[in-house]
Amino acid sequence: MDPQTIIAKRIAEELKDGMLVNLGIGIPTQVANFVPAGMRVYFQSENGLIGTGPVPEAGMAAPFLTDAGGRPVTALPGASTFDSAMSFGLIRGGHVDVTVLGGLEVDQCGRLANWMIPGKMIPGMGGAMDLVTGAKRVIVAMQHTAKNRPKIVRECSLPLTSERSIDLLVTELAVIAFPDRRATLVELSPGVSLAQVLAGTQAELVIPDYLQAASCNA
Amino acid sequence: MDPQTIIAKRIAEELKDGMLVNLGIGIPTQVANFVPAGMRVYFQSENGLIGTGPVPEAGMAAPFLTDAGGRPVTALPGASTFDSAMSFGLIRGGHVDVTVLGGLEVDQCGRLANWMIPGKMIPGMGGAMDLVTGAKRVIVAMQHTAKNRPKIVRECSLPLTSERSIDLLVTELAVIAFPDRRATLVELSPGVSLAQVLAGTQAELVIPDYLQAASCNA
Amino acid sequence: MRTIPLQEAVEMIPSGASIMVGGFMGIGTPELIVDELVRQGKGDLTIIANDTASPGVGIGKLVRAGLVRRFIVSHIGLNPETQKMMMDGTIIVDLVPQGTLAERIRAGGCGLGGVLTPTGVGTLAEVGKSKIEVDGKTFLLETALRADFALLHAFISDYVGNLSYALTARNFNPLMAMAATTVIVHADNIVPVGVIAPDHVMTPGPLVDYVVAKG
Amino acid sequence: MRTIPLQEAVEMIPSGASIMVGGFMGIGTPELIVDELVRQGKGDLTIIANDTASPGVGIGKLVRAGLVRRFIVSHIGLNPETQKMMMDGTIIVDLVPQGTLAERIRAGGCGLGGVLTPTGVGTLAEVGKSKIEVDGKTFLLETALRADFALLHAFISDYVGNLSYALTARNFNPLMAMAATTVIVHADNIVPVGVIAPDHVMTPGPLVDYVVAKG
Repeated sequence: MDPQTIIAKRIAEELKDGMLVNLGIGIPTQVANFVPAGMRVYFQSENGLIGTGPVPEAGMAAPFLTDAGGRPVTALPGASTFDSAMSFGLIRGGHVDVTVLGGLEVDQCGRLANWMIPGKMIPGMGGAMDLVTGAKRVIVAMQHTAKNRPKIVRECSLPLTSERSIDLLVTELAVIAFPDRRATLVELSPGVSLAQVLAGTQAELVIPDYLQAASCNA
Repeated sequence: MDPQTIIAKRIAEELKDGMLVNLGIGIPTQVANFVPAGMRVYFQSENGLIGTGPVPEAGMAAPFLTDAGGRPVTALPGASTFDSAMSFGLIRGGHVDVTVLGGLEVDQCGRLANWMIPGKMIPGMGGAMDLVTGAKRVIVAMQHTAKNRPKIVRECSLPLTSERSIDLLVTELAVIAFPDRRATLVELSPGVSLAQVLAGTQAELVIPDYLQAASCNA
Repeated sequence: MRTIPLQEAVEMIPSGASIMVGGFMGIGTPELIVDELVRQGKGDLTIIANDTASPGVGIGKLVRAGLVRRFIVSHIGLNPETQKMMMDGTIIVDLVPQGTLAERIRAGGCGLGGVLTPTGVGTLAEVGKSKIEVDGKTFLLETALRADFALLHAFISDYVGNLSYALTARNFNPLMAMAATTVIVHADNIVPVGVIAPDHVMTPGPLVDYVVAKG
Repeated sequence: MRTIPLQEAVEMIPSGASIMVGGFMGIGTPELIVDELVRQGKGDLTIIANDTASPGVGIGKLVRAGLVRRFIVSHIGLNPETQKMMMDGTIIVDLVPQGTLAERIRAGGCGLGGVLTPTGVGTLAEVGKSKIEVDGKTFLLETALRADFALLHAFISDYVGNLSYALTARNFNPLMAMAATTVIVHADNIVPVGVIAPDHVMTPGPLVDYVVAKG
């Protein structure tokens, strides 16, 4: 499996029946592909839709039904549409159960940076600051390193998206949670050793005993 | 004509084609009866309707289509409905061209009191404070005196509805405007003398020359 | 969302709860849920609503049954029973300008701390509020309102809780659907999923916890 | 509302105007009006919108034609031309969190001075903003936004200007309809008065000044 698939599949396990979920562009979008059949998850597109369905069949798209990236989508039975104030009322007001976003950096107390690289790339925060501030649970989907440079760092060098600590970080190597704002390793991906994770991580990680042991056995 | 009809008819002359108008309960409601045929005025009910029409024919009311007093109304072609946040967004945001409200007192700089009599009657402000604060033009429909006590006073003894000076006060005796926050007599009702108005008014009134003269001739 | 028998729905509400109740002069108020509140005698309530309707109607039933400790409303003028109990001191009534009430509830539902409104500056409504100047204009800081429960009335619900309201029965219902921990709805009609057009849904299903099951 | 030929509508807009433009990545943007703005070469504009779409699409056309002095938007990531001109210093781009942008426009249209939002606290988005505590929680005071013109796209308009939007083409359009001095709409369909159900009107007619007449 490629890293993106590993990440998307693992995040899909966090979703539960009846949840309202917002997926960012990039890896997060792929999470929708791994929701178990029969589980009803409502996907919100922040451009004003709950009930986002898959890409339409050829010749069956509407120019006025798209995801937040402007790509044609469908609407599932039970879908609803609304304006941008309502869309962010849902997001900021804590009505979104889970948001899954991409990341550039996450620091060791769980703060995310994902909206600009000063002097180099300034896409803007779009809905990211509201999503991280307001969603009940924030999950970041991110490759563990970029060109062998750690992205899980002691302190973000890039501008923060929010002061809030994210809830879960899923990479192709590991799953990291942030209880009491401390980066805590909770899972190693199959076949990945603790040493591998530590080598690719700059942040100080809390390692629970069961993973220390797992590592000794590896 | 009874005082209420005089007032309502005179206020109807202030309405122009295309205006969005909010009428309070009491005398203001009667203004709608005197809009000239062919003139399109949009009446807003603050419970969430633009395009309020007359009382329905017997047996043709809907329990969920009422005015702000809970009485059945109809909706004219081109009507629209909305929630209370939108309704007051229209009001506070200056989208209502004219509001017509009843009054308990108006002071000589044009401030209205119309929502409570301490210790005696506390209906609450309802939408009145928003209407007086936000509407483009505020017209008060009020009998000139109550049991021979002036209601147009130097200073309101009752709690104010807004700091804002109203634009026009119409009584059965006179029409008073408030340029530069100074009560200024602009019209006498047919057959009413200046002396009559002055006798029923506690506030200091600016009297333009043409009304002084009219008074001499009376 | 799940459907729930009326009695069970109201059993979830403890005495002493704070409750938002939809409706404007009783129009858009979930009358059946109010009746059951009275039947179960849930008392000491804080009610947030536009008004207290008229005697014996809608929220007026809660007034008459003596179940309310405190009201946060914009208007009680058409219910003399509420006015009398307010002047007696039997109940506390916080009067809030109607547009401000709508915005405070909306803020509570949308994760805002509050809004700045010009309404009420220089009146009794400003007592105890912070005043903030923006571009030389004075505003009152009106803070967000939330409640434990919202009791709403809809014209149509589907089986995932998407709601549509009819004409002037909409009023405060969609705002309150966002501002309470638990949202309970009585709908005149419950329809299969997919038959309300997405553009005609006024409250998206994920906001609704319970819809009272048909008789 | 009155209908107006496209050319005449755009002639009302002076160079240097502030303009809100509906749409999200071009969806719900009045493409025809944008084209005419480019044809008439109205420059030095301040554009308030969600984003700058993609190169050569929707607002992207204004970017490419060099007509914009300043943007107030939430996202420019899908238009490299905007990013390049921002880094060049050719245009000024104020980046605003999307939910904050929506609320600031809504506040402008609803007569509010601003709102308190938790979004952006502790980030670059807080620079220059007042921080206000409510119940121990910190919020940014975000002030109202208004513009000289709003250029909107609707699915249906009637001849008094009642508007209905389709699916995700709604986005910022109804908010902007309230927040500009002059509101100009291009609608895919114009229908007789009375055929849009009152409950399906998303922008009431009195908010709309002009609807562009059919070709």
